[in-house]
Amino acid sequence: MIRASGITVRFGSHAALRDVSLQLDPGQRLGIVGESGSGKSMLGLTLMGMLPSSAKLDGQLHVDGQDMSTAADRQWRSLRARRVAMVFQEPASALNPLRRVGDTVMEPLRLHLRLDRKAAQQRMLELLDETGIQEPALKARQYPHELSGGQRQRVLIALALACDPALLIADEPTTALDAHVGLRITELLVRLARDRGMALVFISHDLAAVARTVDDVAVMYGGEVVERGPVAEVLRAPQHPYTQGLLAARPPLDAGQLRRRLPVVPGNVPAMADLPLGCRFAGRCHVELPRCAATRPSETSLSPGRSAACHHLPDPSI
Amino acid sequence: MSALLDIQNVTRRYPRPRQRLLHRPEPLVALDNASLTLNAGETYGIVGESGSGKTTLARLVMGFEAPDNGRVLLGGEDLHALPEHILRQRRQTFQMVFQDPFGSLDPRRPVGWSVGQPLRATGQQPAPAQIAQTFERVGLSASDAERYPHEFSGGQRQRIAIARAIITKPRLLVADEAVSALDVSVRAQILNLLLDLQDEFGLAMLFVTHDLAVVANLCDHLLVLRNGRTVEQGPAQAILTNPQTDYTTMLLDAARVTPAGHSAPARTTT
Amino acid sequence: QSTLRIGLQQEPTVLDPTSDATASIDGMLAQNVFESLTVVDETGAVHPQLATTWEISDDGLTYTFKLVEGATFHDGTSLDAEDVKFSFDRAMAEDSTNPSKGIFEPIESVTVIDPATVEIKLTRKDAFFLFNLAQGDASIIAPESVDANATTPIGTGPFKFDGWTRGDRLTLIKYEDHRAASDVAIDKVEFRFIADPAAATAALMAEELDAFPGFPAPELLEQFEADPRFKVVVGSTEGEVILALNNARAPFDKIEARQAVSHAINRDEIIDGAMYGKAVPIGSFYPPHGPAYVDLTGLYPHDSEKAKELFTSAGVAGSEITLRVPPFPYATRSGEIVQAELAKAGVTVKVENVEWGFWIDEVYKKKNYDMTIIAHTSPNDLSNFARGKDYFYGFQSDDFDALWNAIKTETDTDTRMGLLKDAQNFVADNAIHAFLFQLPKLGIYRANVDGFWAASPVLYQPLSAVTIK
Amino acid sequence: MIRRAPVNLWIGGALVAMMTAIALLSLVWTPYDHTLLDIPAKFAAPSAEHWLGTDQLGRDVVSLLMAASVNSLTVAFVAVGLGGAIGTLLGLAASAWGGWVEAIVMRLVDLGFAFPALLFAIMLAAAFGPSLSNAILAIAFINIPVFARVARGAANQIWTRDFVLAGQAAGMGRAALTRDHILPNIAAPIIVQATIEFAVAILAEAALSYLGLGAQPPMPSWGRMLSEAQTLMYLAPELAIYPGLCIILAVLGFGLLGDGLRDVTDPRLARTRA
Amino acid sequence: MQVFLLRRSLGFLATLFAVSVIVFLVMNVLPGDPAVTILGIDSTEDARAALRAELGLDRPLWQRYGAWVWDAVRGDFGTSYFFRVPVSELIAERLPLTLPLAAFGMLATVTLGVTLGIIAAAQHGRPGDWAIMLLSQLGIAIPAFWLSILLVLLFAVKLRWLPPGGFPGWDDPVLALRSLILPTAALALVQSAVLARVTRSSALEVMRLDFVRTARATGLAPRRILGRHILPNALVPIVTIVGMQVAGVVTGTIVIENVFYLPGLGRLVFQSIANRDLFTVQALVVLFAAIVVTANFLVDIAYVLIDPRLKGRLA
Ligand SMILES: Nc1ncnc2c1ncn2[C@@H]1O[C@H](COP(=O)(O)OP(=O)(O)OP(=O)(O)O)[C@@H](O)[C@H]1O
Ligand SMILES: Nc1ncnc2c1ncn2[C@@H]1O[C@H](COP(=O)(O)OP(=O)(O)OP(=O)(O)O)[C@@H](O)[C@H]1O
Ligand SMILES: [Mg+2]
Ligand SMILES: [Mg+2]
Repeated sequence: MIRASGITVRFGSHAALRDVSLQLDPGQRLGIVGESGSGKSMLGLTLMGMLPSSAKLDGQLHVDGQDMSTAADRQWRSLRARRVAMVFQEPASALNPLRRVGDTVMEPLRLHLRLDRKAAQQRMLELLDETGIQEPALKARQYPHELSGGQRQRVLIALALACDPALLIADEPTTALDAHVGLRITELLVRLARDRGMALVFISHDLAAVARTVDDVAVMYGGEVVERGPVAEVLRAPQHPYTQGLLAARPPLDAGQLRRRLPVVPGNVPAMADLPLGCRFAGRCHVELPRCAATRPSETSLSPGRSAACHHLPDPSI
Repeated sequence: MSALLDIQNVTRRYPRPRQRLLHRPEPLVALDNASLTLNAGETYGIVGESGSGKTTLARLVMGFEAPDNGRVLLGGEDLHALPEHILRQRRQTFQMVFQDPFGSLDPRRPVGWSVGQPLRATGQQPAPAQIAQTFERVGLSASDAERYPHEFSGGQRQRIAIARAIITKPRLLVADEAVSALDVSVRAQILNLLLDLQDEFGLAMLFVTHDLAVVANLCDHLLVLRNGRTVEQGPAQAILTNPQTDYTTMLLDAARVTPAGHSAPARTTT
Repeated sequence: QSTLRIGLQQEPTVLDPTSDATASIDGMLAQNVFESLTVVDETGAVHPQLATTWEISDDGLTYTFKLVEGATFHDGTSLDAEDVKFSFDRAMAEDSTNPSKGIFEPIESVTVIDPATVEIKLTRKDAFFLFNLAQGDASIIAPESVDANATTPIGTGPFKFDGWTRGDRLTLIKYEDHRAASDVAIDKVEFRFIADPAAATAALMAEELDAFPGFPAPELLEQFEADPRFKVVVGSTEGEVILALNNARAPFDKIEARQAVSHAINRDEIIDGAMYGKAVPIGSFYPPHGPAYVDLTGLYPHDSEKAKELFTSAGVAGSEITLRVPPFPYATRSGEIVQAELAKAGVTVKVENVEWGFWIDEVYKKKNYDMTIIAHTSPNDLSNFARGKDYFYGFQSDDFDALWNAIKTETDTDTRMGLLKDAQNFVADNAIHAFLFQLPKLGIYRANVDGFWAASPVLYQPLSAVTIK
Repeated sequence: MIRRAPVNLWIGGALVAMMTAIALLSLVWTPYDHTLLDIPAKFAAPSAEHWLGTDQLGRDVVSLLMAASVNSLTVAFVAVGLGGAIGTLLGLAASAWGGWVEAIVMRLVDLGFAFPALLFAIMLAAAFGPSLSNAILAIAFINIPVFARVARGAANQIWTRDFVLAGQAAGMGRAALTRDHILPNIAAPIIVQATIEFAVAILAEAALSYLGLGAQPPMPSWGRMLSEAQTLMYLAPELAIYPGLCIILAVLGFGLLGDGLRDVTDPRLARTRA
Repeated sequence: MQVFLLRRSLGFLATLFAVSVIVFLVMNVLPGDPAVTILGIDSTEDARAALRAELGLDRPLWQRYGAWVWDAVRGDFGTSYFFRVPVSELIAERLPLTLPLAAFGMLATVTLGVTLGIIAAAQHGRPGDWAIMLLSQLGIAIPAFWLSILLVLLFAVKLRWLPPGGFPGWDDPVLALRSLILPTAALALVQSAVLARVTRSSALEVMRLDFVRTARATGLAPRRILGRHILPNALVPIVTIVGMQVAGVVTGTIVIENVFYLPGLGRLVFQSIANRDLFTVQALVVLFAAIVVTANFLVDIAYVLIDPRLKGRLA
């Protein structure tokens, strides 16, 4: 239902996304992981047609078979909420603080689905209930600040689901939440996607959250997808050195070993302008081939649905 | 010898605003009767959901505010009974690292100035050599002292904040969510740095976090808070391997990396 | 149905001319709403009003007035001798707040002879008595209405009070029962209070007003003169504008210093700069339109060098003198020019523009000033120089006191004129102040409006003779 | 997106710099002595000798405008400087010590706001006579509560920042923290406010002059020139136009400068979404 | 809420009391003598003494103040020295002018300012924005009295559409309204320029907030986002400025009423200070302060009505 190929987003001369391709079918759940600034949100915004006006988009983008790469905002508006919907990172600020949350959720119902007041209200309560909000009738009359973080995030999800979109993009929906609340939200997303046959893009840098939410995962670094594949395989046997570093740097939960130094990826994520031209990970990588800095590794398919972009794949046959 | 830090039954309440004339609302109990003992060189982890009182505890230990009940003994002295000027002297011995590496450095001061501040506060003039040495100790170069916070990345900023905290060679370091805002790879670097420093100076650490994985790697003791109350307390390893409450169990669950293990059957789609 | 709309700069505070000095009360009400025993005309000559005739005893101390027939108050009551007696007794009383209490000072008693006859006995001869009786302060009022006069004035005049919107306007309507009602052409009079000169100009230009008899901005006259819709009449008033010197203290206790000031100023320049040429210079303290006027403007010709010499000999040169200027346009504008002129004569003048209250306190009451600029608008005010050291001039001279005493008791006109000339000479010779110019009366009228006085020998302007074509 | 900041800043800065330069120049040189009267030559048209002609007393208009700029700018600088300094100190103290200090300061601020400033000026003039220094005092007085409020608001925000807490953890007292951290960090809003208040002050002086409470002769100020030229609108409208333009340019200059400074010091504005 | 109201009322009274004390003290150190001002400089001393006794000016300061407060508490604000009528009567006479004038001024300010500000924000960075910002910058820079004179020259003298000043009273509402048009414009143009700028920057500020992004992601049209989501959230700073502008408009009447020779409170207070008319000044300044404080109070209430998060503020 969404097909993107060779997506490049430029701010001036810097590319925030470089040659990103992706395809999503109904019911498919895709995770996007990567460090801050790796372009995860930018990708989400691209799929919503909501890039900042200073950004320049290249590449092919089809939604429902419609070419959207050069579409005007008006055209996108007819897709938003109805075909693609997005849940943003900060539940604390993503809701209009002056409106009762019920009204917020009702707005797209009345505007897009043209439901009358009663029907919209009915539907809104159902949505709140569906997203696991207790006492929906009471909560609908409250203001965002009167809800907890988890409840707000659920309202946002209900809002995004209001017009029954075919694709839901969730941009770090758990980052601002407590661990246990985050756990509930990811469970909810999985359930909704499965029940509704809805495609889900789940953006996060929390590997644990991604692991329990999606089927496939794409690892991003410096605006590029460096590795992708079924989540279990990627986590079990990461192929790209960046993915490996990322996984290793996570303190293990169950090791009985106290005060063990963690293996680290040396250096810091470079600023967008300082990214190397060739492999974006060059300079921080433990392998250093001459061509790394100069030429960009292309995505190499490793197995069906599994690929990585590296000049030094240890075992291309996996 | 008495413990370095001895928190005895502290309670902290915040009054809620009055809504009606003759009705005084119940105060909010941010921290209820918490106690802990921390010795030199050890790390005490404090975990709990948002609003559970973790920061409140840290602020009490730092003397930013006083408990309504109970005492905080630091090296045997009741911190909150010390006169203002003595307390300021004592601050050299306990320092803090904050959650937000962006907010904890004055954007208008070169970072070297900020790092020298704890010395300047007691009237000493920080020697450039001393600052340079501290910078190198946290993995930065001495020339970075001249630069401004916005010129650094988050991880580097947190290193600078740590440099400021250790320049007086304190005995206790309070870290309030010091790694929560950092990316996974940077977080590992900072955790390693803290461990190195602990080994070197025999630092004791009060480590506030909500990430049990971090605790597992770092802490000797653990205090689990919820709504200001102590849920569980004791040796970290024991609690992690054998949690006594549902609450702790759930926190552990959330931190585990198990691909779609318990909910979704592995499904391969291309 | 004709309405006359008159602009006034100053608004009165109360409407009783016998208890407040605000010039606009007299300007609007005296001889219009209220009447006195006598009235003066444009030249200052006295005519009968409520008194048709009067007899003066040979010793000049007893006046017997015959009252006019058919005069009634606006509340319908008729005027009789009791009302006259009441009015004078009230003005003379211990607790009287009559601003011109002084004019009643020579009166010994007021007696009702019959309802149409009043006899007034004086303690001394008073040359100005009949003239003074024509003032608004001597308006004849009725005891029934006296208390309400402050807000709803009731008199015997050709117009009766209609309404007053404080801050905006006051209206009079024709009193149909007036004994001479048939001669009055105007049915309604609206006084509009417009303090700001620019606003006054705009109101005239927008034809919101028919007349502005005391227009405050001489610079705009040319503009109106050129406009066929208007006519401009420049007349004179009783107001002598003087550069008052504090005779009681150094440096102006020395006559050289005072003379130096007179030499230093250039009246033509001041009149040109401050009044746009629309004023008559004076060399002493007497209006040029007055019958006893002597032109003394040549006594101290403008001569900066001479002034400098005199200042030097008086030991003033190089020092700083304070000029405290009250907030009237004629004063502030003149002040600036005087400052420049004195600077040419080697004296630094510090101009302080002060607020009216401050002026009253510091200059007028405490006499804490070196120089000030002020207009004296009362008639016959040469008497000021006989007010003694306590008056803010700080001037006292037995010779002048004797001279003034002779003037005020001399009832023979020619002799009095001679004495008045002596008094003018005395004041000028002693250079008590520097005399600048006679405050002009700048009148702007719609072309079809007639009957306004060009000059103002008194504060009022009878409107019964005004017509709109 | 067009980057507006530099444009504002440039034009505003240039205007203010020009005004200041002219004011400074007038201290040492003006084409004529502005107190020099030449009444016969009044209302002269612009000519080689008098670039903008002469006024109602034959004074050179260029010289008057130049000399007036000193007074108008002095009012702005001194009044805003004084009021700003006192107000900022009060605001900082309120923010640093809280409790009764804050309560008292904020009561005073309320009082300051409740007491109409123009009335204060009128009363001051009534008490001590109208003068430029009293006008300055009155305008400074208006500024105290404004700056106190801005300073307190901004300072309260800074006090919640971690680096202040870090300073406290380092053993710094409230006064030292205020000096080292709070003041430098609220400088931007204070300076921005100051440029706005400069503009307000120039206008306030003009309004006071209109009521006869501003600069007094022979001292010229734009406000006084403007108010004196009111009745000359029909006769010599240019005499009202010139000082009016000067006021507009100065206010515009300070306003644009303030805008520009705000844009520059607000990093968020640099990357606004359209 | 009750606590809030109680505390605000006490604060209100305290402020008014402080204002009246200040006015009283200031008025009493002012040089000048009402008796001389009323009777003129040529009046005799005993006439002045009689007048002082009549007006009660011979009593000591604290007695006069005490009596005034005592009377004021009972609703009697004293008698004007000058007009010799109760001050409350004077105020009642002039309120029907100043109140509508200030109200119209505020109304015009808010309508014009907010509309222009919103348009500018919606046009952010485009020519419309530039034009409005330039105009508003000019509006701020023009002295109000100067603008008034220009307005009079154009609309009253040249075009003769409107009266140059004065106020005929409400007997003929059309005439009354016509005579208020220019003063209202003079009051509002400058203030609305300020408000337009505040509105614009506040709206731009809100546009950057996350929930606007949410609204966009919900597929709402820009116009709706502006009206339903951005504007309400931009209101708090707007309302704050509007509250402060009430003070500006109220004192602005002093100048405006002078230029347009309107018989209002602004002109009255100016005259009364010049005349040392103690009780009138006293009552008027307290009234002005009361209006300003009330406006601020209403602003605080408005905050809560606008923003449910601020409910705690009412405690
Ligand atoms: N308006 C913009 N102008 C220029 N560069 C931008 C803009 N918005 C984002 N970028 C840059 O694009 C890159 C990708 O940003 P993005 O927000 O997608 O990162 P992310 O992976 O979502 O990070 P995070 O985990 O912090 O949310 C970053 O380097 C960022 O600095
Ligand atoms: N100054 C204060 N006034 C009133 N209430 C406060 C104050 N500081 C904290 N609280 C309240 O006390 C409780 C505990 O807060 P605390 O900041 O200690 O939580 P926390 O565990 O650090 O949460 P987080 O993970 O969100 O930082 C919270 O409900 C908080 O709202
Ligand atoms: Mg992101
Ligand atoms: Mg916390």
